[in-house]
Amino acid sequence: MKKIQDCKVLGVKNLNDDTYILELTTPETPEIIAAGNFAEIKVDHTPDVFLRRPLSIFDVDYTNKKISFFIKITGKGTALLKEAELEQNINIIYPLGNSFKPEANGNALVIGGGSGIAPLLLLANELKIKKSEITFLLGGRKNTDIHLFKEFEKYGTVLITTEDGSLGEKGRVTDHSIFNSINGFTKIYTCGPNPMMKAVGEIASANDIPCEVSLENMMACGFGACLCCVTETHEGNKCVCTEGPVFNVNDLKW
Amino acid sequence: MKKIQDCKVLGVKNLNDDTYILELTTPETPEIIAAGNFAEIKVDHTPDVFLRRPLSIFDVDYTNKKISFFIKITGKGTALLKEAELEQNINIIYPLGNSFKPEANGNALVIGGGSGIAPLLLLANELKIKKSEITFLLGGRKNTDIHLFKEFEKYGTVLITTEDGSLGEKGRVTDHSIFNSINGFTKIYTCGPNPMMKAVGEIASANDIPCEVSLENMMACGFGACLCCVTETHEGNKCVCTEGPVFNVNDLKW
Amino acid sequence: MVDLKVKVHELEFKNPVTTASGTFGFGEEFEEFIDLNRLGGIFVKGLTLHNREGNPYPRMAETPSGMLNAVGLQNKGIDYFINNIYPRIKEYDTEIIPNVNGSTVEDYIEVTERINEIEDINAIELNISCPNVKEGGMSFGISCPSAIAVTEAVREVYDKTLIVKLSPNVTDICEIAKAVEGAGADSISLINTLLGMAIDPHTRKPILSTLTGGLSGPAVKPVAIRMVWQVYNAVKVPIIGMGGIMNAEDTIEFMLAGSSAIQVGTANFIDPEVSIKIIDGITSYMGKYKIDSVSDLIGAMDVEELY
Amino acid sequence: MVDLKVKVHELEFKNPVTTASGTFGFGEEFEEFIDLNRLGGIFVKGLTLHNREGNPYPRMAETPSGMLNAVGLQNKGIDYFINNIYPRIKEYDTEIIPNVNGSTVEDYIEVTERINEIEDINAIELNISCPNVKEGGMSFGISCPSAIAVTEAVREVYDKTLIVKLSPNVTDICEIAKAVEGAGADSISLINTLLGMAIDPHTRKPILSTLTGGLSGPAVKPVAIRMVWQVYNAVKVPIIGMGGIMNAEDTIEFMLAGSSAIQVGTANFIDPEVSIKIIDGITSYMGKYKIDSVSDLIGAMDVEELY
Ligand SMILES: Cc1cc2nc3c(=O)[nH]c(=O)nc-3n(C[C@H](O)[C@H](O)[C@H](O)COP(=O)(O)OP(=O)(O)OC[C@H]3O[C@@H](n4cnc5c(N)ncnc54)[C@H](O)[C@@H]3O)c2cc1C
Ligand SMILES: Cc1cc2nc3c(=O)[nH]c(=O)nc-3n(C[C@H](O)[C@H](O)[C@H](O)COP(=O)(O)OP(=O)(O)OC[C@H]3O[C@@H](n4cnc5c(N)ncnc54)[C@H](O)[C@@H]3O)c2cc1C
Ligand SMILES: Cc1cc2nc3c(=O)[nH]c(=O)nc-3n(C[C@H](O)[C@H](O)[C@H](O)COP(=O)(O)O)c2cc1C
Ligand SMILES: Cc1cc2nc3c(=O)[nH]c(=O)nc-3n(C[C@H](O)[C@H](O)[C@H](O)COP(=O)(O)O)c2cc1C
Ligand code: FES
Ligand code: FES
Repeated sequence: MKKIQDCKVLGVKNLNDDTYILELTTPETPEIIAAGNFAEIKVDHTPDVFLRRPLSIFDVDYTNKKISFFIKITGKGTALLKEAELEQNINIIYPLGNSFKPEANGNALVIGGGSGIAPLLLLANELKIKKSEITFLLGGRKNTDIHLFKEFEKYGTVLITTEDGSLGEKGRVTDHSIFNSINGFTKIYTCGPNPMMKAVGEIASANDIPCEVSLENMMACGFGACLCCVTETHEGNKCVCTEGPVFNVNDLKW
Repeated sequence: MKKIQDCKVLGVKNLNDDTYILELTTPETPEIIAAGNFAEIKVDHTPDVFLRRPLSIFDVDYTNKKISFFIKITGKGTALLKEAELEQNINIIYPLGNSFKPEANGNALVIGGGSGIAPLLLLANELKIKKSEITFLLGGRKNTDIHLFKEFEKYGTVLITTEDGSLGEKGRVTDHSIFNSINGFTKIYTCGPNPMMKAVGEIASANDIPCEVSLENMMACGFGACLCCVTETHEGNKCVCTEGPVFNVNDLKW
Repeated sequence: MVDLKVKVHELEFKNPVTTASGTFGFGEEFEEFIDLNRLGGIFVKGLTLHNREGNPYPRMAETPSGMLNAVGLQNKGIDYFINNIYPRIKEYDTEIIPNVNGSTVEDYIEVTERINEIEDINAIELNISCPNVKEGGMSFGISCPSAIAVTEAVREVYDKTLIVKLSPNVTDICEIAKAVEGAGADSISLINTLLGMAIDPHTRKPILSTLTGGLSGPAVKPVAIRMVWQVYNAVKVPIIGMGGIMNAEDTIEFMLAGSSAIQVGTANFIDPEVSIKIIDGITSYMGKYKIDSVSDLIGAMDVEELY
Repeated sequence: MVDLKVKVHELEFKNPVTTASGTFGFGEEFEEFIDLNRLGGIFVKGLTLHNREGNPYPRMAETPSGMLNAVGLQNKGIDYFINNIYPRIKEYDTEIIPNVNGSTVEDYIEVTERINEIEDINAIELNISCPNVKEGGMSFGISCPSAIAVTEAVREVYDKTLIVKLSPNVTDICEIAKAVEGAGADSISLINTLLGMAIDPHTRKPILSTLTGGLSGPAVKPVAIRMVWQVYNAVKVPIIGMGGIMNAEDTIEFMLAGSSAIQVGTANFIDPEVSIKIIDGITSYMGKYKIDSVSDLIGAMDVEELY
C-alpha cells in the first residue's frame, strides 16, 4: 500500500563529495520493500525544486523503522537533500514502482554504475535468500566513484572498472574481461546510466542471457498520474513509474 | 553608502507569538543609521517568498557590529525569518530610505502602533541627543501587543491605549485623553498602520503641529528602481523607498 | 454546516473541487491516497477516438514554480475507456467527466457520441486547447471560426452538460469565450497550459522531445485568474477555473474571480492529498468569514472601494 | 580571453547583458552597487511625451516565482529626461537606450524625434507592449495593422537602430514579429510582461489598483524562451531576449533559443548585482565549454539528434 509519510532525518553519511546516504526514521513500521522500489521525495524550503524527486530505496530496517537512500548529487534537489538537518521532516511517498525478479538458484551478474547501485544491495539480499550466486560488476570514472565495496563483498565477488584505471580494470563496465566468458551467468541485473544499460543489454541479448534493467526516466508524479515518464516498448509506451522502473531488456525499444 | 551584505544570525528574541527581534552581526562596522532608515531582507530557502522584504532598522551597535530588527509576523516572509537558525547568513541591502528629522529642544509626541514602533527607539535616542522632551503613545489591540515599555521609559513618559482596555486607556491611540490637550507638543512623529497614521495626521494638522509619518507601502526593490511603492503627494507620486518612508503629513494626499 | 454545493449548468457538484484532466489519471491512481468519493468531480485523462502513444520521451521539464509537459494525449482510445476503465470508476460517488479530444471535427463528434451512450456520465469537457498534438487540439481553440465549428458540431450530438476548455495562448480570451458560448457551450473551463519551452544550457538541447510543451503550475496562476475574471465578465455560462491551484486560498481566489468550480492539476503530483486538503480548507475559510454557501463566493471580488 | 561582444544591427554591445526598461531606473539607482560601465547596455525607464504620474498605489503583487506590476509608465516626460537625466548618465561607458512610449502614433513620433537629436544615443526601444496603460501601449502591439503603423511611422523619423518590443499576450507572436520586421524594425526585443491578476482571498479585493498588471520574473521564462525561439525562426533581424532571467544559465538558454543579447529585469530588484554576476557567469561557462566567442551561442540550440 502506497503511503505518504513525514519521516525524520536520522543522518546523512557522506561517501565522497557528491555521494551520500540519507537515513530516515519512518513514523510506523516501513512498508514491505522489494529491490527496485522507489520513493518520491519532497525537497522542501527551496524555490528551485518544484516537483518531488524519485530515489530508489537503498535499505530498509523493519525493526528499527529505518529507511535509507543512496544519493548522487546531480542537481539542485539532490544537493539540497545532503544539507538535511537532523530531526527535520522529509515527506516521502513510497513504495512505488515494480521490482527486480530475482531468479532462484541462478548465477547472477549484477552490474551497477553511478547512482545505479542504489537498489543493488537489496537485490543482492533477495538473490542470496533465493540461493543464487552473485558476481558484482561496478563501474565509475575513478576509484572514488566506487562505493560500498565491503557491503557488496558480503554477497559475492566484486569486479570493478574505472575509466581512468585507478581501481579495477581500466575502461567502462562493458570493457571488463568478464564479458569474454559470460555464458556461465543465468541472469543479468543492471541499473545505471542509460548508455551503460544499453550496452549491457546488447551483450545480454547477443548471449541470450535474460537481463533486467532499472530505468531512471524523469518523472513528474511517480505514481501513474501524469504519463511523463514513459519508455518505448514493443507493446507501446509504458509508464516507468508503475510498469517499471525494472524492465526486461528485450521488451524495450531502445 | 548602500551596501549588500551577508549578515550572520546572532539570535531571535521572541516578544510574543507574533512579534520578535532578529539580531544580526554585520561583516564590517555597520553603516551609519538614522531613525527611519530601513533594510531590504532576502528571505531564503522558501518557494513562497520571491521578493525581498523591507524592515525598519530597530537598533544598531557600531562597536559590536550588530544590527537588529523588530518584526511582527504578517505573512510568509516574516514568519520564516523567525525560524532563522543561529549563524545562518541573511542577505540585506541597507541603509535605505530617508529618516525622521528630529527637532532640537522641542516637546515631541511619538506615536507607534503594531510593527510601527520599530524605528522609534532610534528616533528617541536622536531626540534625546537633540534635547527634546519625549512622550510616547503606544497602541495595540490588547496588553500583549504593547512591547518594549521599559526601553521607551528610559527616554520619556509612556502612554498606552489598548482596544480591549487590558492596558492603559481603552480605545485606539487617537482616543487617548492626551489629545484633549496636545498644544504643548511641538512636533508629532508616528509610524504604524495607515488608518492610525491618517487619524493622527488629521489631529496634527487641525492643531497646526508639524507631523512626520513613516509609511510602509509594498515594495518590490526598495532602492528606487521599480516605482511600485509610490504615495500620492501634492507634488505628484513620490517613491516611498527613496523619498520616504518618512513624510511630512501635510505633503501627503491621503 | 456550510453548504459546499455548486451548480455548473445542470451538473451538481457536491463541492467546487474537481481534478484536472491529465493530472489525475482515471482517479484510480489516487485511490490509495484519498477518498475519491469526497471530490466534486474527476475530469479524466484526455480521450481520443483511437489509441494514441503520445509524444516520445522526454515529455517533462521542471520550470520555476511550474512544469512543462508534452504528453500528447497518450490514451488507449474511447472504446477501451468505455469497456475497460469506466466500469471500474463509475462506482465512485463523484461526477466522472471525460475530456474529449480529436484531430478533426469528426473525431470529436464520434468520441462524444460514444460517451453519450453512457447514462451516468452527465457532462463532457471538450478540449480544444491541447498544445501538444500536431493536429487538432489547440489549433481549434485559438481561432473563433474553428472553435465555433467544433463546439457546434459536438453540441448537435450531445444534450447533456457541454463544457468547453479554452487555451490561454490567445490575444483575446473573451472573443473565444463568447464564440463558444454562442455555439452552445453550457460552461467554459480554463485555462489549459501556456505554450512554453526549456533548453538545457549544458547539453544545449531542448529538454522536451517536441521542443515546446504546456506550462502549468503556480507560475501560470496570475494569467489564469486574469482570464477567468475577463471571461466571467464576458459570458453568462458558468466557469470552471484552473491554473496553478495549490491550496484553498488559491481556490478562493479563482472563485472570487468568477469560477463556479475549480480543477486541481499539477498540484496532485506534488501532494496526492491536496484536493481533499483544499475541500477542508474551503470549509475552514467559510467558517472563519461566516459564509454559509460557497456559491456566494463566485465572482464576489470586491471592486467597489479599492483602497 | 573570451570574446563577449555581440552586434544588434549597428549597435555593438561589449557583452550581451543589458538591463530591462522599468527595472533599472536610469541606471543611477544601481551606481552604489555595481560598476555600470561593465554592462552591455541600459534600457532606461519607459519615457512618454509628457509627465505621467502612472497608476494609483498599489502597483505591485508578489506571485509564485514572479510579480505583477501596474506602474503605468510613471516618468517626468522626454524633455525632463533629455535635460535633467541624460546629461548625468551619458558618462557611463555603456549603451543607453531609451524606451519610447505613447498613447498615439503622434506621441511615439514626437518622443523619437526628440531622442533623434541626441548624438550619442545609438538606438531606441519602441515599447508597443505595455499592459498597464489605458491608451496606446499594448493595444499597439497585439494586432498587426497597429504594430505596423507605429513602427513605420517611427522608422520614418529615426535612422539609427530601431528595436521594437513585443507583447507576449498574442495568439501568434511570429505574425507580429514579421509585421514589425517588414515595417522597418532593426531588431525585436521580447517579451514584455504577461497580463495577469491577483486577488487577496482575505480582503476579497484585487491586489492591484488597476485589477490587472504585468507578470514578470522566472515564472514567465518558459513562455519567453518559446517565443524567442519561434521569432528566431520567423525573422532575420537580431533578437534581444528577456523574461525571467536570474542567472548566467538562464542567459545561455535565451541565447541558444536565438537571442543576440538579453535584458535582465525583475532579478535586479532581488539582487542589484545580478547583471554583473551574469557577465562573470557567462565568461566561466565559455571557459568550461571552450567557447571563444559568445555570439557562437546565438540560436545554437542543438535540435539535430534529440535523444
Ligand atoms: C525510479 C528512479 C530511481 C532513482 N533512484 C536514484 C537513487 O537511488 N539515487 C540517486 O542518486 N538518483 C536516483 N535517481 C535519479 C534522481 O531522481 C535524479 O538524479 C534527481 O531527480 C535529480 O534531481 P536534482 O534536483 O538533483 O537535479 P536537477 O537539478 O533537477 O537536474 C540536474 C540534471 O539531472 C537531470 N535529471 C533530473 N531529474 C532526473 C531524473 N529523474 N532522471 C534523470 N535525470 C534527471 C536533469 O535533466 C538535469 O540535467 C532515480 C530516478 C528514478 C526515476
Ligand atoms: C519601509 C518599511 C519598513 C517596514 N518596517 C517594518 C518593521 O520594522 N517591522 C515589521 O514587522 N514590518 C515592517 N514593515 C512591513 C513589512 O515589510 C511587511 O509586514 C512584510 O513585508 C510582510 O511580508 P510577509 O512575507 O510576512 O507577508 P506576505 O505573506 O507577503 O503578506 C501578508 C500580508 O501583508 C501585506 N503586505 C506584504 N508586504 C507588505 C508591505 N511592504 N507593506 C504592507 N503590507 C504588506 C500583504 O498584502 C498581505 O496582505 C515595513 C515596511 C516598509 C515598507
Ligand atoms: C501532465 C499533464 C497532462 C495534461 N493532460 C491534459 C489532457 O489530457 N487534457 C486536458 O484538457 N488538459 C490536460 N492538461 C492540462 C490540465 O488539465 C490543466 O489545464 C493545466 O495543467 C493547468 O492547471 P494546473 O496549473 O493546476 O496544472 C494536462 C496537464 C499536465 C500537467
Ligand atoms: C516594475 C516593472 C516596470 C516595467 N516598466 C517597463 C517599461 O517602462 N517599459 C517596458 O518596455 N517594459 C517595462 N517592464 C517590462 C520589463 O522591461 C521586461 O520586459 C519584463 O519585466 C520581463 O522581464 P523580467 O521577467 O526579467 O522582469 C517593466 C517591468 C517591471 C517588473
Ligand atoms: S511519473 Fe507520472 S506517470 Fe510516471
Ligand atoms: S520599491 Fe522599488 S521604487 Fe520603491
